[in-house]
Amino acid sequence: MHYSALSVFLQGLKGHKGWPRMWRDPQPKSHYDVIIIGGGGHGLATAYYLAKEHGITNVAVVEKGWIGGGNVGRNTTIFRSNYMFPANTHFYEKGMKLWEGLERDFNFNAMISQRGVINLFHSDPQRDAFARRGNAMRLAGVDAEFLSPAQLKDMVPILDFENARFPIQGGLMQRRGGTIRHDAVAWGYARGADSRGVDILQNCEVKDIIIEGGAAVGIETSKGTIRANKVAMAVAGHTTHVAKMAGLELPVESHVLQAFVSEGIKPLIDTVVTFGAGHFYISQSDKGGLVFGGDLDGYNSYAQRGNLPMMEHVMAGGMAIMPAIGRVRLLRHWGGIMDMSFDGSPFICKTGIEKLYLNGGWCYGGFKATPASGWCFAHTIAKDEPHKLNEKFTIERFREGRMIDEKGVGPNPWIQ
Amino acid sequence: MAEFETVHPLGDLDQLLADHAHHGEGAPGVQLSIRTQAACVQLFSRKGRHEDVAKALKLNASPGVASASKSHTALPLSPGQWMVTSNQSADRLAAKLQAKIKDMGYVSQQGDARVCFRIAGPSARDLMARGCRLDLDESRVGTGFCAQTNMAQVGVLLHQISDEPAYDLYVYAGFARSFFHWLSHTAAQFGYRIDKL
Amino acid sequence: MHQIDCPWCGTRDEAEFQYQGDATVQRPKPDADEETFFRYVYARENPKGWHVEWWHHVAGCRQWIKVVRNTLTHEIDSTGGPQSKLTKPDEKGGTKS
Amino acid sequence: MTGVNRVSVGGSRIDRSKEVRFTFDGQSYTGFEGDTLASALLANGVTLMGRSFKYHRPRGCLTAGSEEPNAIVELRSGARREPNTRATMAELYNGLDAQSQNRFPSLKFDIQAINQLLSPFLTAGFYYKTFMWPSSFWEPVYEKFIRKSAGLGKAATQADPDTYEHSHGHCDVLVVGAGIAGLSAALSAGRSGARVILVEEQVAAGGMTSTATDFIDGKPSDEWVAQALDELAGMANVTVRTRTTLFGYYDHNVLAALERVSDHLEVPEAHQPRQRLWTLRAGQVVLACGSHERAMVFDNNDMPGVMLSGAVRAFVERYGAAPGKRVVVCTNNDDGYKTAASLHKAGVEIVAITDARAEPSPAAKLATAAGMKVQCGVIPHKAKGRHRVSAIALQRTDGSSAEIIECDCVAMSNGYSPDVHLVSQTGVAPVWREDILGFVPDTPIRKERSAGACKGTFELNACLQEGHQAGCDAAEAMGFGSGDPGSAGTADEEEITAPLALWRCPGKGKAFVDFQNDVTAKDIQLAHQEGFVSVEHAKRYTTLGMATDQGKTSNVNGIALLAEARGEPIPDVGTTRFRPPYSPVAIGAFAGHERGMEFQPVRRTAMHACGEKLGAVFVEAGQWLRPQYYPKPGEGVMEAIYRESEQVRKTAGICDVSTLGKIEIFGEDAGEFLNRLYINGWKMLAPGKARYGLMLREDGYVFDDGTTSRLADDHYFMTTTTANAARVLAHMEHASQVLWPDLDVHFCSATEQWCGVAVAGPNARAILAKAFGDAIDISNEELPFMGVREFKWNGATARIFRISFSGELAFEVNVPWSYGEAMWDAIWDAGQDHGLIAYGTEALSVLRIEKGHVAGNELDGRTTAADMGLGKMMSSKKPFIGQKMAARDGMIDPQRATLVGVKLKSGASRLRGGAHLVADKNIANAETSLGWITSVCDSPAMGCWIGLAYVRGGLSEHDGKILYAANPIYEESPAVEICSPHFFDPKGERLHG
Repeated sequence: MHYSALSVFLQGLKGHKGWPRMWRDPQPKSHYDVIIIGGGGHGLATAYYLAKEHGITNVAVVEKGWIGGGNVGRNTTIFRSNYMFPANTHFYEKGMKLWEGLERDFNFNAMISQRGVINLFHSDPQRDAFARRGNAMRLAGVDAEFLSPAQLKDMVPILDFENARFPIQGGLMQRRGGTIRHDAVAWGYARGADSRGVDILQNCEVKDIIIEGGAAVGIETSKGTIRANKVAMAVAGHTTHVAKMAGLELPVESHVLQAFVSEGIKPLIDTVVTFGAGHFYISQSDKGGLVFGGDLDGYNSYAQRGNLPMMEHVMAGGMAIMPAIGRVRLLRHWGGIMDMSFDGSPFICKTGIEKLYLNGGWCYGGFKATPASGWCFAHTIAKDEPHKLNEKFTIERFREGRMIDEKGVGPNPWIQ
Repeated sequence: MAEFETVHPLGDLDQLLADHAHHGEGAPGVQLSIRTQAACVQLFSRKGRHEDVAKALKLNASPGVASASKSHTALPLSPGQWMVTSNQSADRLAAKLQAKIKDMGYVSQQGDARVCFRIAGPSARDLMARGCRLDLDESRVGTGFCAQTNMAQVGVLLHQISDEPAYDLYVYAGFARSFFHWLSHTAAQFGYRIDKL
Repeated sequence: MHQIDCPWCGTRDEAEFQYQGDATVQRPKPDADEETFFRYVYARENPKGWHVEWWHHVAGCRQWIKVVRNTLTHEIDSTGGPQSKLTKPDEKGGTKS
Repeated sequence: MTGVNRVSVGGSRIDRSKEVRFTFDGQSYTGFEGDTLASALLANGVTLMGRSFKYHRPRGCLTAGSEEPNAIVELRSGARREPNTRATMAELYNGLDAQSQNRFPSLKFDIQAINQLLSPFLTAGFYYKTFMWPSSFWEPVYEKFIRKSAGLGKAATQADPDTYEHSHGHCDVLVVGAGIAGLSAALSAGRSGARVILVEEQVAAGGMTSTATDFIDGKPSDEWVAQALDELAGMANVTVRTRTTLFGYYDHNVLAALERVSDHLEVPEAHQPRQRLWTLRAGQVVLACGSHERAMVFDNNDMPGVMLSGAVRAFVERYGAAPGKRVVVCTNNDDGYKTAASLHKAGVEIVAITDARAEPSPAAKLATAAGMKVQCGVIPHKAKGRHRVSAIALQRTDGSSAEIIECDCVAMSNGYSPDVHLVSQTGVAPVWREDILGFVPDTPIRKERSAGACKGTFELNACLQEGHQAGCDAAEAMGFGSGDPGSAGTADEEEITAPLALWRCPGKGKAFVDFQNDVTAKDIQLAHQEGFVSVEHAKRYTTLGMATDQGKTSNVNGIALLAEARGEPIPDVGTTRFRPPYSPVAIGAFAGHERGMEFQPVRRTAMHACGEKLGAVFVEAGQWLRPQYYPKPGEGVMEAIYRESEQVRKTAGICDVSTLGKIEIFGEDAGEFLNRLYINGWKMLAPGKARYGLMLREDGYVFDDGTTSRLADDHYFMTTTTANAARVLAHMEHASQVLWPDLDVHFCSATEQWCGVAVAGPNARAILAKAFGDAIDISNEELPFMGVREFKWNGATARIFRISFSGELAFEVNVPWSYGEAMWDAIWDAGQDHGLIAYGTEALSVLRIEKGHVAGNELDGRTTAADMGLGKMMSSKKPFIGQKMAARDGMIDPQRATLVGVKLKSGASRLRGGAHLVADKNIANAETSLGWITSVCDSPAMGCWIGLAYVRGGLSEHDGKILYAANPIYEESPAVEICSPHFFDPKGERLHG
């Protein structure tokens, strides 16, 4: 059934009895062309693009819990492509282009809102570093501009320019960046893939990856054995845990990143704002809640919950740039499991084991990369060759010394 | 050329005392004091010589408890390391210590690096609770307790000097003014007086 | 908030420490080859469960202490000094209750 | 009596002698001290307090506590405006002013109530299926409208004037909740001598007990409560803190609580914070948080005047405010009868009591005996009325309709859900108990136990015993088993019969499950129909339990309805995950003292005052403040910097360099230790000599640089960059403690033991010679380039280093911190007739760029020693940290970008850091970018703008050639000439003079 204002109106008259299931709940078949481990944003997007772009529909997405329950359901919903290294800039810009057409493409309103992402800077060296990144974006055809304090005052009136320990000197803005209703991305891709014949297998945990003759041929799950011509991993947060099932060792560690939401209030902040001298970034959801976050808690964790010290740092950062939010109340905070690769850039590649493909290492950038990751991974699986956009996101780059290190802290993901 | 005049990291102390003289009538919950002259010497003992150095200077080798003698007090920092403080001159203290331990360890002057604040009085423990993470309850610790921790985002070497209670807080010089701002701002709710030691 | 029992300072808040990663990796001898050094710098077990790791007591005694901590439940089984030999509960035979 | 609905009986919390004036939506009323805004409004006959989020239906308060979903108001105004404050928790003070929320123009006449007409189309998740065409309409039209109508209250737009404070607490036993079970636990634990902290969210203890019907040791429960509080107050080892919500149960029994210090006052008293955030470390925890009464789900159950029966009772007993004059009690369990008895005693007419259960329970018989009409097997069908309930239509459980009863208040009780929020934060999964129709805690994982209603125990006597035992167990677990815990006291026996499950009273209309987010029973069915069968999916699709009350009164009803839709028992559906905070906490409270200028401490150098005297403009350098430049009156920034950097090379300049990291290093193996840290060799450095060193990270990239001097055989003195000082110290501690514990090396930070100045320029030696007098001979023979001496100077121990960052004849002088001002003044006075000026960080940068020295901008964590042209420093004779990884192909690839100098030729008035270098101005894209400019300055020595840059191909490919500094951000692309980065005095003749 096609979603539109008309269909909502007609169904409204008939008490909404006619809405079908958005995705089936099938039992696993014994064999598929492709198995995708992980029913998060990237796994579902990969299945969607395999079916839509490559006509491969005999696909199973195998999820140990409920789809969209991992990081895609826990992030701070921001999308942007303001990266510095060409490999990242082009890749995330492909994501931007896909986001911009996605709602029409999979006929689902994910409330993709291009309201602008502003990175504040507070010193000359930081201004120059942001200029280098902004220019890299412009040279790659991506929108980026500097905002003066006067422009910032106009766009974000509650920023504090008078009493700041680290005065705001300006901001690097990407106007096309913004926020998205994260759950809707998983549901939209699930519905799109399911409608094209992809089997979404929930509550089906992968226990092992079956390797025969040097090639991946299937998986053992809580619902029995499932074989396939190709097996793809997209389980960010548990990447090393699953990769180990195939004997793969990866320079990745799992860290907890907290996210916070306030009680719903009338519009107060219209753009996404990040603080350059502390751990804090914020936007306001369409339901009125201030959605904000900061940085990793700084230790390996799969606990999906955060801790007091980083909470206090994050909200001190918030009060440092917008002390007007002091009386708004925190409603809820939780944590995701971040796949921290040792240079801050992802893996979308073959693995040295035939027919086994890897998508992971997403650090902070997983949610915003969802469409581009799904699109490139589908190409890599379908063609058994990476696309030009993801050819640099290999496992070997570390051994070769060709890291793509956006933050410049090397193999220490916990350093803030 | 006459001797150089030293300047306290908090600047003109008399002016400071004047500015902060008027806090609350009644008996102050807290007496804040700023120790002007605190010689501090950091003492390192070489591998395997911790006990010998401790014996040579009659120091307490176990953690968390200061050992005091007539002329100086030693605060254990980590295995084989102490911060030795006294009111005599820093050079004389360093020389005396080095002479006693000979080649068993090293000394390094830290007197200028640290400012010492003293907090005393009935509300001292409540004031400390506003910034110190440690359990300072009388059932847990008493006079002689010493520890390194952080308070108000600043590293602190803490030493309980009496069961009144009274605490000496050694703070790095660069942070002295920031720490004092937090201390005086937070002490205001208990009522405080300030003096110079 | 983790409460970490520093061998010297006693139990302290996590906020006094700086996490410093996997403590099971041994730095190879200087003459080891590039591949061995590569694994020392980049290969990590990243377990979902018991993990022997470094916590540097920056606000306390400045020691690098080893902590056996569970990355799923955040329980801490044991701590020790920089040269201590700690093992995970699931390797001591019989899991902790 | 103020207020039409005030009753003379009850009102344990109000002081009827103290009237308080307040305003709501501009209308003024009077209440008593101790009233909440909600109780005072009810006492004044006001029941309409808000509008619901989506349909804008009129709403009154449903509860009497922090779980209130409907009566959400804007309290105070201006900078102190608090959106979404629960009227049931806002304690009255004189002049309190509150506004209703989410309505236009007024509460009574809300235009957006039109949504009720559109409600057939506004079901759960409708917005996912529409607003997609035309796509250009989304931001400017659809989203603008949605955002305007979303959200409840308006936040303040100026800085929060109040302060917040953190505090730390420690105890053996922490008791959460001062109801009967909590008080009982605190008493037994306190008597054992353990250190006990009891926290209670409300302003008073006692929890949900009813003064009308509950007796302990023969006395009304409130007398027992008062006695308990007295005994606790007398124990030095017990601390009782009311108005304090325990909101977070974190790892290792660390819990967080928010104390509302001044919210009951108009403004905080002098030196008092608005709120205080407690971090509590507890040996053992006793959770006694009570339970939440559930609403009945029937058509129009959201009508103002329809409230939870416990709340109706609480308003009468606590505040003497009767929510209505003609009350119908609808219940499925015995607690409803307590409300009936309490209201009856207060003289409020109980028009009828309906009990879903067919057989009259003992409590029903008591009510009948007291003259109240009890109808068994009867449940509500539909509430009638507009802005207030006027009648309730009933129905028999067999479906046939019963009578319609006129009333102005319905007290409904659909059973109690134990409050398992805090225990599930510890990872304990709530377990369903069919007998009490509630989720209770499973076996504890942490050092905690639950007691009373939060464990599913509702009988008063059982609460007393359970609390008492929990207190004893907790104290014993902490080694306080020997004390005498005294007796728990006994309450009258109550015969309680099981509640009857009643998840949906049959009806066709709108029956609300989540009141604030307008989630109806039909929405849950639609979610199931569309495939959102997991409880987490159903929650996200319908937004059930995502409002400010986080589903406290609605989650279990929602789960039960989902179970019915799935045709499975409730345990198979399970609960969604509980997350801190228990109830919403102000963001300011988490920040505490760390805001404004105190966001981070300010670190000042010893000569800060000297800089201020000379009119220095300061700049942040990490946590330090450093003089950036010293403008003369009327001098602009660029002129001042130009003058300073020019003057240093002409006469001499003095610069405060105290912020450099300084580390004293001792030990026989100190030289070997440095060998393993730095890429260059140190063993052969003689005492009295200094050397520049570069450190790598283990992955081969440059970590930090600085000069290290040898003062004696076993004593070195290292300097690091300001930014990396702490990280270098930690790096060294790792190396000495973990990697090479056998080396005899000891070190400590001396950053604030020594302050320092650099004195540079042709007249530097003359100036210092005059300042030092005969304290030391600084002739070139006695103190050659890279020489070091220690000496006594006017009573201070001083050190002088022939080190030059500026490329001039230069000295760095260190003295102990407290001698800083005296040293600065001595050198400043000596320099006045030698043209000495003060220069700041900007001029320092000009000078080092002119020399081609790398600094922070060049050490960005992604560059190798070879990239900076320092590859030859890497010793091949000894191993060092990072050596092996620096040899990887990608790290030594000739195509890497290497350090070059750039000179501005044409096309712009200045150079800018962050510009990309391209060969052809018209083909500037990511692939043709050869590198980027790191640092720039207007160079007096070169007479033009110069800079340092990293370029692929480096000097070998581009020396003398023209490239373009593509800078789309500034819309300019000036031509630059590539040259050696060592612009000025490349051979360094001036250094050796």
